[in-house]
Amino acid sequence: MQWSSASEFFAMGGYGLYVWTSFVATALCMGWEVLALWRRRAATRAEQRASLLGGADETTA
Amino acid sequence: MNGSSMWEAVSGIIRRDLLLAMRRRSDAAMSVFFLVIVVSLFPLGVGPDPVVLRTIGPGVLWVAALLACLLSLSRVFTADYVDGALEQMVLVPQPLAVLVVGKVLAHWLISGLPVVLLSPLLGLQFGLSGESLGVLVMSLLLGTPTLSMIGAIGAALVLGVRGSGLLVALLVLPLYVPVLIFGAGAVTSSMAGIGGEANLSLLGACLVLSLFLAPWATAAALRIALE
Amino acid sequence: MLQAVSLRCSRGERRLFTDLNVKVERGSLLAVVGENGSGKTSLLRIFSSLLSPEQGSVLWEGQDILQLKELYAGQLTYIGHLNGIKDDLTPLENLMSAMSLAGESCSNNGAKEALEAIGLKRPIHQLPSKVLSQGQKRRVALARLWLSTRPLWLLDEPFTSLDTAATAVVTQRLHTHLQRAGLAVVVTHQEVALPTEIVQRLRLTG
Amino acid sequence: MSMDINWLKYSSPQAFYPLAGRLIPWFACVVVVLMGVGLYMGFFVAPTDFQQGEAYRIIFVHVPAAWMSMFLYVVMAVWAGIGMGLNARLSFMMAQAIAPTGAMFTFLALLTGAMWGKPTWGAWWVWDARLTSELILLFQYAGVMLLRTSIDDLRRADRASAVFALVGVVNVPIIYFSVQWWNTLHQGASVSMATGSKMASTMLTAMLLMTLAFWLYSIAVILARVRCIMVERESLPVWNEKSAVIQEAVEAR
Repeated sequence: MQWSSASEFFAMGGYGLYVWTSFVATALCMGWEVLALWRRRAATRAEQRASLLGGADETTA
Repeated sequence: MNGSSMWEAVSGIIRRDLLLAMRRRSDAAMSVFFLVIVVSLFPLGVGPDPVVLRTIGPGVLWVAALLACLLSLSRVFTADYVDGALEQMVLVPQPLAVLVVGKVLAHWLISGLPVVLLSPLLGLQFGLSGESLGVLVMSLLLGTPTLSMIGAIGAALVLGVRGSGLLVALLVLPLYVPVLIFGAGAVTSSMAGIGGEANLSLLGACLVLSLFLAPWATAAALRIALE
Repeated sequence: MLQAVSLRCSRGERRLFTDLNVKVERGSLLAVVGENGSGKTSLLRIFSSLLSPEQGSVLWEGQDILQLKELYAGQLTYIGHLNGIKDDLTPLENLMSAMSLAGESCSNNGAKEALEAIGLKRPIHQLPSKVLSQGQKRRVALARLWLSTRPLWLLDEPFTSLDTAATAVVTQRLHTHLQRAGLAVVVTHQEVALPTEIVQRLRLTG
Repeated sequence: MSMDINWLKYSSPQAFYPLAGRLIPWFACVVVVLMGVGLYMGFFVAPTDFQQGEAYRIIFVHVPAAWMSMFLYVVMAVWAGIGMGLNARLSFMMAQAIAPTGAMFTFLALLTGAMWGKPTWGAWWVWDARLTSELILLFQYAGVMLLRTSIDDLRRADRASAVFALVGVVNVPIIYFSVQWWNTLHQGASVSMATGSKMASTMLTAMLLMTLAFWLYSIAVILARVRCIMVERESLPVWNEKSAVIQEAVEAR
């Protein structure tokens, strides 16, 4: 372990801005992508379910 | 399907397109005017310092030539696509890729060759020396057919697509980068006294590569566009 | 012989036809009829190999046309609903360049005779095509039929914007073609005035 | 069990859809573990670089992102090629699903590259062969996606973007070579990305772990996206009677 304190860790030897911008940007991009896909999947499922239930209603009626 | 009938079909296409260009001379003149205007804008923008102009000259001339080529791309296939001549071209008993070469060659003769012929005059505006002017013409002579070949792929891909003018630029410009680098590089290195031969031979390699690959891609794209 | 084997075709979301089987023998004509949007043109484009079917295949003399490629193109004359006419060229130039592109070069006189056969008089031959009427442009496109030596003709609405006289002339030309053991597939919403025994009708319901 | 598994079976969308659905959670779990270990090693085990100080730690995202950006483009082109060759819908859908993730990694590689370049070279951007090729790669991803969205007919969109993806695969190495050539001409700007320093083995391990994590992340995300694309395209609820959707639907009643 080379960090003696949390503030030293966040400072990254003076390069904190560059290092953390890179890591945070990567995390944000990935998180955003996963979230967007999650929503897209929810939308497709809702559509599927709607069409399925619609079909089922017709057969039971 | 022998060589002579293939040649007949290709030369038929070239003759027809040249005849059409003769009937509509303004189209061919447009890319030349565009080139002259763009190139003339640069000294007005960066100032008349001859040293600066000589430094940026090769790049400016090449970028302008590249944009002139890009501007004329929509003319390669669009008219044929709209009036149905393209369907007939696809249904010819010759490989479509071979006909594409004829089509692109005709396009280059109409809008590429004038650019090459005019370039020494424009080079003088930027204070290029005699030898560099020769290299400039040579580089454009090898480079502009490559630009037409590559551009034909993009032109075929966006046929009948909305916003095709901008889209073709986005597709084709990344593919133009190597030609631009070698072309402008040839002139720059001849000005620096290294001689442009190495860059010129690389341009030649690009031309050969594009001659072999681009017609197939263009033919595939045309078939896709017509489905 | 031209044969379609269990063809299926969709455009976008819409299913146009499935399991379509049809056979066209030499000396006979297939008239494809149906409402707008029922897939007539798509079928003709599949026959021409411009469009590849979703399923099934088209056979020419027993061989798949997608395998025959250019060899098949050498067997057919296709006239789509677009004329393929250049506005800046004269009818004569248009006809001659179309023929040389198709690999069936013709003489100046041959082209003039073909244009006359379909009712375009000599003075018209030298005008730019942009001054012609729709019907006249259609005639320029159809004039290729008088020069074509190909056994298979694929015509998309050939009689559109033609007057009765021209329609009769084209029908007569089709008849001659069939009598010489040719084949034709014609998409049309009009009746083709040919003897019923050589005309096969295919109705697409969409 | 013989090795004679019928792989072709999974090439049909109906079989692929549930298979992909089962695989995604596993990939997601492994990604979380690998990233955790990789980040721990990168920040707490790997030593400080004696030349670049702590700034070098950017490579733990930069290099994996750059590798993935190029690798995914090649994979996309391969799927596009298979799609063109075999006329397989699933291949085109895979190519479509790969493009956004590839573009994202390309963007990240450029961004983190700038973040690394500023402290080490003193400039956000240099016209180095790798950076330029990466930039062009981003343009090509954009081209593939824009071409697809501008064409309404799905079949044509698939095939046209496949042709462009394949053309681009030839282009990128040529650009790399040409910029390198160009840089040797302009001696002044010559900058080499190789740090020259020997990499500590812990650094390398951390970087490889992160690369593996990014790779599996890509697979998971792409599989999830291809599933969405399948449903959107086919717009039918008949993938598989066992599919969870139907169970949900039945339960909802």
